[in-house]
Amino acid sequence: MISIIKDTIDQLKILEELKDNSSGAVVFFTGIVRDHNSKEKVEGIFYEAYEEMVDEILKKIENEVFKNWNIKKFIAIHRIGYLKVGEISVIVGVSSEHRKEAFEACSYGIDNIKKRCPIWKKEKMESGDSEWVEGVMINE
Amino acid sequence: MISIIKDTIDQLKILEELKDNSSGAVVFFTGIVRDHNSKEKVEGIFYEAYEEMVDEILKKIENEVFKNWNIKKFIAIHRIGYLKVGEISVIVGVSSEHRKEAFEACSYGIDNIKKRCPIWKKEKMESGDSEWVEGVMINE
Amino acid sequence: MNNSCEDRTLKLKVFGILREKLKSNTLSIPINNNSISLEELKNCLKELDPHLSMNEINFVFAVNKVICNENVKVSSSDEIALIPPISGG
Amino acid sequence: MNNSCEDRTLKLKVFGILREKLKSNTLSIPINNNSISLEELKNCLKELDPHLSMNEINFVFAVNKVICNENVKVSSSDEIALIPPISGG
Repeated sequence: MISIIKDTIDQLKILEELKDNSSGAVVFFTGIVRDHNSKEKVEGIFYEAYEEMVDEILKKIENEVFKNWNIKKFIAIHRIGYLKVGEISVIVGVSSEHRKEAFEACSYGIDNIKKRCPIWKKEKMESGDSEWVEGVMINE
Repeated sequence: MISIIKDTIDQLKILEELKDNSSGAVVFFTGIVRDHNSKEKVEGIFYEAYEEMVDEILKKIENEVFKNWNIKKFIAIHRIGYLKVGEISVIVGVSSEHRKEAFEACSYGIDNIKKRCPIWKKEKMESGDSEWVEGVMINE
Repeated sequence: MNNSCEDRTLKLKVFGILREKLKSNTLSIPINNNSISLEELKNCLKELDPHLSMNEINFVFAVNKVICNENVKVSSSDEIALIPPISGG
Repeated sequence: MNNSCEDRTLKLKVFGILREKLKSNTLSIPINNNSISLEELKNCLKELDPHLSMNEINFVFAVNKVICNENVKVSSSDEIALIPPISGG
């Protein structure tokens, strides 16, 4: 299951969907809006995506993950829109028979979302300023 | 937060406790009773622990994790008693500013619980047989 | 090159800081051939500057949702997007 | 050594497959000195076999919740446990 969504990410529902009686391990990553960046206090982040392209790339990442690791389920969800501090922006969850695969696939998933998905963020500071986060050139 | 418990592990409560507005990443591992081992179908697992010693070792692991990684919160909980297929036997959760630390600390946590905590399990098979799982010599 | 920016029209999707500077999420670039290379397209965009701030902000092209190098040729039937540095997660 | 297993008593905690074979979670071992080494204790346990199955099942000692090698000496005030191979998680 992969997608871009606009609503709150329901962690428990995702944990439920990751469940699989043949799996002994679930690894679950959540990215959360932090209350600060390297310089200032942050109030929230606005996320914007090239949604159709993100869908394509998430599909590719999903295929790679199933090809490279013996896992049972893979979920990757990125939220867009305005998120306040403490809200979840991205989730990657993996279930597998053994934990090594789940850790590796989960870590690969989030690394590649960050490197390859056309998503941008603009931080809203407590000072009232807002600024696009200096990103990295897409590496797809 | 570290402990041995006898009741169902409440994932959502733990995710809530891992939340920290200065953290941008949460990594969460759950170990789940699988429906099979290498030979047979499994119905459930009975877990037994030398509880006081597990407490001591979990404390050590917690200290090591905070010493070795810049993380905000660390939770490790192991359940004991009889668990059916699909139930969670162990949870390790970490929150940190950046994801690398959270992945590493979480993985270290579960690896060390498995290597160092005096916990034993006996599988109950669908066939009616039950057997102590061949373990590894404790490496504390 | 100067008069290559006429006639047919490429519709470009723009995102993030570029979208904000352009105050629009699309950009229409007229061309006078059936197709032009992304390199030529980039030059067209630069000519439209300073309005576009294209010289300040780094970006690459995605054509039909795939990142392409600037030798690739595009026509009005392609889905073209300008991808500034990304920062998801 | 044969008559070293008398008098004072060490109480051992046992777990897992050992607990099951012994049908008890503690084991009392009388000793006739104030303290004995874990190596000596192991020999006492072996003498109590076959009842204990100590020769079949691998284990190490934890003394006061710390795994110890067999040179360590223990007395009745120590918390001693037999730790068969572990399988948590």
